[in-house]
Amino acid sequence: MIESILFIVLALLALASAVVAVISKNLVTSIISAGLVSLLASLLYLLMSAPDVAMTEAAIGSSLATIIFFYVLNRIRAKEDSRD
Amino acid sequence: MVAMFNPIYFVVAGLAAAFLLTLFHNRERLSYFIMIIALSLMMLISLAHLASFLAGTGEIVQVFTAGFAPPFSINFQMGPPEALLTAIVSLVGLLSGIYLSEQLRKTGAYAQAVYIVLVMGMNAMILTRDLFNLFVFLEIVSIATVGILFLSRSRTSVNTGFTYMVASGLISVVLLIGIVFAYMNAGSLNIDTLSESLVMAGRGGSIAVLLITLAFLLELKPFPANGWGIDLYTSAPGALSALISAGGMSATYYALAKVLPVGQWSHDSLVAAVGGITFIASQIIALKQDDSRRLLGYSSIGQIGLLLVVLGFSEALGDRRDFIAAGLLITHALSKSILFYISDMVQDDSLRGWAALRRKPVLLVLFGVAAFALIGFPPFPSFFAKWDLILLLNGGTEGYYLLSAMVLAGSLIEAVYLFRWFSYALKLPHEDLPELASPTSRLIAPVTAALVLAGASWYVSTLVSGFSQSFLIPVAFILLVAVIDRLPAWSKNVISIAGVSLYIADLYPRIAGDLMTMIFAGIFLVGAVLTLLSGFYYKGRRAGFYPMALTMFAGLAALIEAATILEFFWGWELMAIGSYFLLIRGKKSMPHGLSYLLFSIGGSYSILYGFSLAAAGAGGVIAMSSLVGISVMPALAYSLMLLGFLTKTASIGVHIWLPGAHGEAVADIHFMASAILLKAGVFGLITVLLAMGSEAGYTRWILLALGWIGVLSALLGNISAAFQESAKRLLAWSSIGQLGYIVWGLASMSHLGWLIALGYSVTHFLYKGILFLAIGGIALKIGTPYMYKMGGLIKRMPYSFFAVLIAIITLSGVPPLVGFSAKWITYNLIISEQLYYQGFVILIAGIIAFLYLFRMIYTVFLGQLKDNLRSVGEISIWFRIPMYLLLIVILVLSFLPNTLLRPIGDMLSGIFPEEAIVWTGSRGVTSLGYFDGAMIMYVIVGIFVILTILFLLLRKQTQKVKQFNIFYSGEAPSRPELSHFSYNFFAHYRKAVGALALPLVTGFWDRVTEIIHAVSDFIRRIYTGNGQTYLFHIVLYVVVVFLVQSGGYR
Amino acid sequence: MNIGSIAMGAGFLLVLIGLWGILTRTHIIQIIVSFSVVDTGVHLIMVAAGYMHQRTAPIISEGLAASDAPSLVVDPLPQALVLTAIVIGLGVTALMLAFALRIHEKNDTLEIKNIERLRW
Amino acid sequence: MIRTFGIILTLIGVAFLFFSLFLEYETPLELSGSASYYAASTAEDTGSANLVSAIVVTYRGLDTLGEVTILFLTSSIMSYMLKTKKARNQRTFRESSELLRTASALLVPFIILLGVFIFVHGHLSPGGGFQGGAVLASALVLLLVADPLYTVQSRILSVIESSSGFLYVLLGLSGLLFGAGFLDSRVLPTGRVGELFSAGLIPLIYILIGLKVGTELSNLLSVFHSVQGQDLMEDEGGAR
Repeated sequence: MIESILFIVLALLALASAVVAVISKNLVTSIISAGLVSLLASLLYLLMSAPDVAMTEAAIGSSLATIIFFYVLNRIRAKEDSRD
Repeated sequence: MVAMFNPIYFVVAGLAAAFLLTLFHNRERLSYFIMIIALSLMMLISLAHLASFLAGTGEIVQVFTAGFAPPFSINFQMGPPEALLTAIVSLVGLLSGIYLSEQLRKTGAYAQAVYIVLVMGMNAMILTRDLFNLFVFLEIVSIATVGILFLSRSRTSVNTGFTYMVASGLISVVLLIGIVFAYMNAGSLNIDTLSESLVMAGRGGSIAVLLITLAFLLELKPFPANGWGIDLYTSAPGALSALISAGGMSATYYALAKVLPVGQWSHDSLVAAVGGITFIASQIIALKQDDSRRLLGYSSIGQIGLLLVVLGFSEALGDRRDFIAAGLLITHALSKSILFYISDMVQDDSLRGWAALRRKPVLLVLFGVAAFALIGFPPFPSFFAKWDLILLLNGGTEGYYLLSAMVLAGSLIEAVYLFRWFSYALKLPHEDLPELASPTSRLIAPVTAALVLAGASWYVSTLVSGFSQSFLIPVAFILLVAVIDRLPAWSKNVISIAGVSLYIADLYPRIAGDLMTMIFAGIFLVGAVLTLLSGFYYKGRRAGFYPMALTMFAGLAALIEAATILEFFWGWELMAIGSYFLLIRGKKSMPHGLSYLLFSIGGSYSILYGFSLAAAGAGGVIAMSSLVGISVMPALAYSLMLLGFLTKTASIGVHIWLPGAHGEAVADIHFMASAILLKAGVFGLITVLLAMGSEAGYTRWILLALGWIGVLSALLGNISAAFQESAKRLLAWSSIGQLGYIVWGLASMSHLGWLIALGYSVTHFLYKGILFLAIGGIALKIGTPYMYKMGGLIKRMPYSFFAVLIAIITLSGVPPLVGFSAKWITYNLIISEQLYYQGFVILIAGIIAFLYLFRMIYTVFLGQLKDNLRSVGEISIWFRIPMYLLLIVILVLSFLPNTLLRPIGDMLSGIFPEEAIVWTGSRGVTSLGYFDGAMIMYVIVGIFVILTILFLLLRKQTQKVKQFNIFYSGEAPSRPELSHFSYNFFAHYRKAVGALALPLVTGFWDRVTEIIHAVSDFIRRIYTGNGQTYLFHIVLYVVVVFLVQSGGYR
Repeated sequence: MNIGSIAMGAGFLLVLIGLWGILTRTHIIQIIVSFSVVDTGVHLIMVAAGYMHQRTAPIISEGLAASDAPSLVVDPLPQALVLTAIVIGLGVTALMLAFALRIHEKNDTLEIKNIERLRW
Repeated sequence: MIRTFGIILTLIGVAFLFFSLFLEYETPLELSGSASYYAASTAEDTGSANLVSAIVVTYRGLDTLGEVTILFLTSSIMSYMLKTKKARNQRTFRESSELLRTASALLVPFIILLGVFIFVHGHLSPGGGFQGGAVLASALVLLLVADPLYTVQSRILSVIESSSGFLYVLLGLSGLLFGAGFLDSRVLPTGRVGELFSAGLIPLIYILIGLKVGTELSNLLSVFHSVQGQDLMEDEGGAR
């Protein structure tokens, strides 16, 4: 039962961050929220007896992807700054 | 042997090479070499399997990875379709790899690795039998595609690549959800066990199958959710587009074909509908396209649409489906590749920029081969595929009549834009030709593709039932003549005449008893020899003329020899190709040649449709006899066939191609086109009318319509002829009129009517032959066909004058020559069949014929000799020889009309038993009176002699006036030649009846064209270029299809 | 309602939310972010497809003998598929971002409306 | 406005589609089809304790090979698509703190060790080549955070990447030559379930996958990292 409630809370959190990721006008918020969705999803996987998937999602989906997003964002910011 | 070529080696070779390459990433030559080796290896594997299947020794190879049987592990299957498709993919992969060598080497080893993986992925998509594995390789292919797209590094390629990535990402989502639900419902990912699984019957399973189907459909870029895919063709290098179009589409198409049985074919109608819409819409959109690559893109998508139709109708097509699909796929893959390769060499992307190909004739030839193959002309595989497709669609227990009509309509539109483009390349006047980057190394790919296409054509033709291999012999002969095209014209002429004569000698014993066939064989083949004879006039090489002329004659001969309607259709199409190329040889003939070809194709599709109904009625039998007593919609079938043949007789309504096309053709081609080619239409009409008979109730209306078409053609043709300034055009219009008589005669379905028709067929051949040779020769000699620039030529060209005079007398039907006998029978027909209305118009038309004949003989030969023509000589002896040969025949027939008419009459008695004319010697008797050719000749000659004597006696009283013994009224005209009396000769008549000659019909066809173009312009506005809109289209497409399809699940 | 259904429902909702973003956001980075949300949703759906109530991870250990596995573990296959899908997803996302960089280079903007385009 | 409305309508349609699927979903009570086979016979077939690993490496090894190929494609494409100009001198990175640099220097070996541990034990415990590879790549992230000017030895990375990929294919081939099929992991003895040296080729392949994925991801990261401070190569060509 507790497991179920935890699961529902996590799922709702994931949905909420997804909405933030999609709606937010701020790119940084977006990217972080999207990473959060992945992270929460990996917790869900863990609860669903899928540790392999959980590890992969956490390592690849949430961390590496987010880092790459930020690299790109940095680059674009830098370029736009240098233009102004 | 085949065991050595385990299909898994596609993956092994591809990946090992790709990984290895990058170790050598700063040694481009070595890495490129590895790439080519790996690609060749893939081709070797597929060819080994293909060869063993073709030889009949092949067995389907199953490869279990990891050594576990499916569904527990992933398996590959190499059967005949896989062998064929991997062969296509590997071939195009290798060719494009060679073609792109410069770019690939420059971009480095990583790009080469991506390229290999791309080809490997396409092959693996074809081989794998596992759904998820299919997804993985699909992803590999899309990622590698966008990766290699970057070779072109343009701004648009980057934007396109991004949209492409997101779009294929969305499609993957659809696919993945489908796969997961399929797995949940069936516990397996293996395609074969999935399709056996009954668990799929549930609703979840159905939706899963729908999603999977939809994903692959979307990958094939269906209209309208395909904006993301089309941009790819515009921005990718041509050789890459070739690979995407030929390889990627083949692989995805086969993936879909694998997936459909999983859902127990529950979505076949969806696939067919998507395909049909895509086919038609793409063709219409392509019509308005001016960018060559985008046009090729639309055309590729259209072809895929057609293939989807084939897939969707698997049930109706039965075991012929694979043949049809293979025929279309091979042709499409190879010919599209050729076109894309060429597009890389042409620097200017617009259609008109392809005029650059004139710098390199071999590319023009390749372009032509690809275009004709795409449309489905013989001898290419698509010809047989399209034939089978239409026949089976119309021939099943349930006829898909509308669909087959749409397929033909779409093909016609495709023909319009492809040939318009082709004619730009051939004929568009260009101040300075655009640049062409065509180093010889770049020719390897397209030339190889064309050779493979030729081989495939030969092989496919051996698989077709109802098609005799002997029809390939003339094609081989034509190829031979094409190969020696560099030799001077006279040598090719000798060879051609020898070839045709041999053929006649071979044919004669086979048709000796059959007069009807003999007549047309005579017109076609003796005509061939005569026209070729006049070809000795030409100096130089006459590049390309002989293969094309022979193609036309081969087609005509095939009509005669055809034992099945397939062979007949083969001949018909072959003739159309040959004559098209002959007609566009003239200087200003480009637009007319195009309209000729389009009417030809339209006509032949109409015939094909009629034939398919005939075969449907005969239960699939395609012998010529199946045309008799058609049981499926006979009225429509016969009407369509007649309509098709009427396009070739240039009857009014479908005539608009003729005046221009023939009017611009050079002399001997004009002869071929008018005196010979038009008779093919007559031959077709006769074939159909014989089969149709006149007993059934519907025939009355068909024949009535046909009769009036003939009558109106005679009237309007003659009126228009009278108003022409160009002697050639005058003759062209006159042909429309003359053929009108023939059609009218045939439509009467009576002994006398057919006697007229056949008589005219022969005599028209004779006198038109003379006139074309004479007028054509004169036009060549003095450099203009305009009559107001001629005049007084009787003094310079007496032989021509005499021949023309005789021909004209024959044509006009006045005594004493053979034309009169035809006219006499006409009167008999009018009275005996009580065709008073039609007869009245025919008589009027006959009178009008005098106008143009008079104009021609008067303004060309009589009157005053022009200054600049004072020293002009007689026309070439090579024109006069065939002319006088024809003349002799006319004279013989005039003295003894019974030599021609009597045997024809005897033969017709077998068809129309009523005794119409009784011949005694040269004297023919009908119920209305009698006619004696010889006697008339004696009388007329007698009168002529008396008059001549009188003339000679009174001659001394005439006064000779010098030519320039005249004075002007003091005003200098700005364009003196237009003030010549023979300019606008019949101005007064034009005022009275000119309205009849106004191009009403032309206006109609113009309007049709305009409307279709407007539709095209409207539809293509959905391609806004906004990637997000394209993504929206995809999602919307999924929803709409789901809503439409889900109705069936409840 | 067990957690499998919740996960499945959440997965579908994530896909929908992501789709909304893909179709309405105008900044390319945000479109890519939305796409990764869609991806995560699909992964969730896939894992849920293999989930079974009251079962453990498909790993044989001291507590789980090989012979008991069929009655005690969740379906391992969807998990294996998700692994593949996640890695593919990363590859695709990275490539999209690379394209975004290139587009920015060429067009000086990442607003999808302002990007030069091919038409008709 | 109309556009937004259309999108909302369409998404409602999608929602309807999803809802129809959702209604059909119920968590199964028994393993069905191939899953029951995997659960029952994986240990015996392959000797791997982790069923997912066995599926990933052996049963569906071809998928995994494809997946590795996709990462390979991505990093290859990246390497010519985001090729940077020769380094400019004024790179705009903040100096990171001394603390961070020291810490990362200490941490990196441990992280690498952890990654290696994860993929070596892929057949025994959760994790494997992908997870281990990702951990390896995160070591690089740490290095780059600590020292943004750290230059990655991309040549070494790509040699490791290519040769591990090549070896992977060769190991697969060995299955074809000495076993029952391509990628058959039973070429080596399967051993006893649960031991480190068991499960035939699975650990070996997972090591290669780990190396390959690790280097590929590192490559990706370093390419994206380097892009931050440098200009991309100019593009050639005009319209095409």
